[in-house]
Amino acid sequence: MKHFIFFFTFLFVFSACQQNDMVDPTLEQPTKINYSTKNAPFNQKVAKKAEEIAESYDGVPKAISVNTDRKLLLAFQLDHMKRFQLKQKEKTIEKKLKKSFRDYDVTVSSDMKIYWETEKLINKLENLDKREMNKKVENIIQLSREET
Amino acid sequence: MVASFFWAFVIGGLICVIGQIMFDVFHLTPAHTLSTFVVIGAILDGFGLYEPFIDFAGAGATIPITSFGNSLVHGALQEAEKHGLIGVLTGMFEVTSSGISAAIIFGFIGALLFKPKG
Amino acid sequence: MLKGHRTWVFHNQPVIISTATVGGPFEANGRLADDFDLLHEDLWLGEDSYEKAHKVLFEEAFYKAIEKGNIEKEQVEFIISGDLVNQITPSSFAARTFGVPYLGIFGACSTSMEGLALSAFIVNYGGAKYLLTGAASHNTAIEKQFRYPTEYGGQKPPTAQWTVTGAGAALLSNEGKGPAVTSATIGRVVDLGMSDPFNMGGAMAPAAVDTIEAHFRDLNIDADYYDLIVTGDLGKIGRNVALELFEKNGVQMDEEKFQDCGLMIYREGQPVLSGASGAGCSAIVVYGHLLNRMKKGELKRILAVATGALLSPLTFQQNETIPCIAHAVSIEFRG
Amino acid sequence: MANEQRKLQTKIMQEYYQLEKKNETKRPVVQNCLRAFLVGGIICSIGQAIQFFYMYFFHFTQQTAGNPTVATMIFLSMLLTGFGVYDRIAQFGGAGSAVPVTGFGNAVISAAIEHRTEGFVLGVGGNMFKLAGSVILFGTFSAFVVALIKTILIKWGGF
Repeated sequence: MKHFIFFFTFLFVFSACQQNDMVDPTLEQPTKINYSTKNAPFNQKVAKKAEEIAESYDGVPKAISVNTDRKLLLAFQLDHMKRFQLKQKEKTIEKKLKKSFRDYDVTVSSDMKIYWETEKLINKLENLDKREMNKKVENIIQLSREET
Repeated sequence: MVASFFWAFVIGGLICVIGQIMFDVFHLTPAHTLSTFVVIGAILDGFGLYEPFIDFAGAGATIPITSFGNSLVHGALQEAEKHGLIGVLTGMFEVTSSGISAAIIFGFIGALLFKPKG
Repeated sequence: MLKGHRTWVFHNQPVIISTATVGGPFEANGRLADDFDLLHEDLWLGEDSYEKAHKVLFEEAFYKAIEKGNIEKEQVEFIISGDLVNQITPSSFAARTFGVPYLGIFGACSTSMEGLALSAFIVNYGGAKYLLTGAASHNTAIEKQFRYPTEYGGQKPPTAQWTVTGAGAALLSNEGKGPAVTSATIGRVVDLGMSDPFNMGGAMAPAAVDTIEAHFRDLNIDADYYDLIVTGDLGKIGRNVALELFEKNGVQMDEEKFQDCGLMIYREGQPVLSGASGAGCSAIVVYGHLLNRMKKGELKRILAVATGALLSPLTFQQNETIPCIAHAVSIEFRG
Repeated sequence: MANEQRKLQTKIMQEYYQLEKKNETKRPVVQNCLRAFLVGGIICSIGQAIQFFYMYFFHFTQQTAGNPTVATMIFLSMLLTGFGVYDRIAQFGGAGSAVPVTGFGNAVISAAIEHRTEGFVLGVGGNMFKLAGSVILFGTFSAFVVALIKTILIKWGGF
């Protein structure tokens, strides 16, 4: 019995610390925030439009997006119960966006990490110049392409 | 995030319940049970069913041993796409290697550090 | 002298002049802790492998028995012993330490009484003056041998039994004082098709019943003759099955009188599931606890029936059933 | 394996089988399943936590975090096995601790620890995959067959 108590305390403490360590960005900002992207190095109109398109899909509560002059990156979240169709959803949205923005190289991801990174990037858009931003977006796109 | 933990717990738990039923009702040894699970994982991935399952359950689907079969097939198929049939052979351990190498390495370190406690 | 089919009656009354028991840490927490001559805190016994620890159990039991018998090592003429490890190496290695003529025997968990029966026979017919017999088992060495690595997380079903860590040795002589071995019934191999290695008790029960019935038949006695009939390691399940078999076969058997060594060693609450098992189990209980009780006068006549499951991991993996055996030895104390 | 499937040759054997079954302590299946669910669920949740940890603090995506997560779980499994805790968890949790990858790690590590007395080459090296080997064998072989069939179907079957 002693061992079980030890074990469960261990598990509890362990999982508890892990959870506390991670500040959930999506929980902190539950509603849409108007990022001030006016001073962004690239005009974010396309990204805003893409967000709207993605969010018009059923089961997509939230999408965020950035664009450079050539690239468009969109990350979205999906209702948990719809996650079985995650890959299809990703494909449909990507197709739609590619159609809507033919001039852009479109990347769509549903990966949580990509979402977090994109969000971080959007929060500091104002302080970046064009070269830096190109690099950052490129990095995220590379990350999303990584396999295994 | 909360939903991820919830579903990881539930799905992971349910897979283990299936294992327990194989232990207790069908009287299979752990080795038989785990081998069966790995084969099931491989077959499910063959039908393309395991990926959506992982999307949904997260660690609830990647931590049980079934994911081992899934990732073996996955590695093989990835390589096969690039190099044809021979890729089936060469790509097999591409994705799974971390599990096996971790087991080998930590197994050896464990043997260096520990004695069986009984 | 052979009586009936397979029972030896010893008219010259070989006497158990001394016994010794050694136990491990788990046994020290058990119910019979006071009956041990030596208890170990450490499962390793200060050795660097469990097999060596197993050998040490033997050596200590032998030394202690010689010491308590008040004789010199050189006076011991034969050692008859065995255990469960492959090729009974712990037993043979212990015999190497002593340099005494040695007969290694294997009867799985029935080794203890097989040894006692043979020893009594030899002593009875003047084959030896002082003879040592013993059996031992070491929990982790046996687990490693028969089941999984000890740290492996395999859930044991409630039918499983806990292998005893311990050794019991008895020194026999044709003269002296002490409990006498009066008769022994050699068992035959019984296999009723059980194949679950995690349910030894259920497999061994018919062998025990067969031997006990043969003993009664050969000597033309019944259960009333004995104060206690004790089986080796049938465990909870095996004991119940055996009782039911007696009833079915029309053999009268008092439930109080029919006990099991595997159920005596440990306390309630120790995680032993269905009971204890192992070659050391019956050796420890009979040579320690029960002979002590006889010396105190609580018991006059007992019948010790050690049961053994003659399987190996190999035969189990080849889907063989479990052949079982039981040997009965009658010990009487006449003050 | 299973007693039920084996043909019992004689009538005595069949009779005894019935008698023995009646006396046998039943495995507490429901209780075991609940425990397996609990322990398995907790282990998977820890896995999820580690996965988020790798995603949040390192450059891993949800997909790529799987590998370090598995490695970490096996590392934890080594500690628990080495300190003699894992077999106790397993007696409680049954399949709950055997089915997750930690159980695979435990099978490898426990065999390695157990056989170190036979030396590192013949003991540890030779016995490490004593239990887990079958998982690797059947995983690899079934994956080979599945991948082969699928590749052939895609390449020549036009699916």
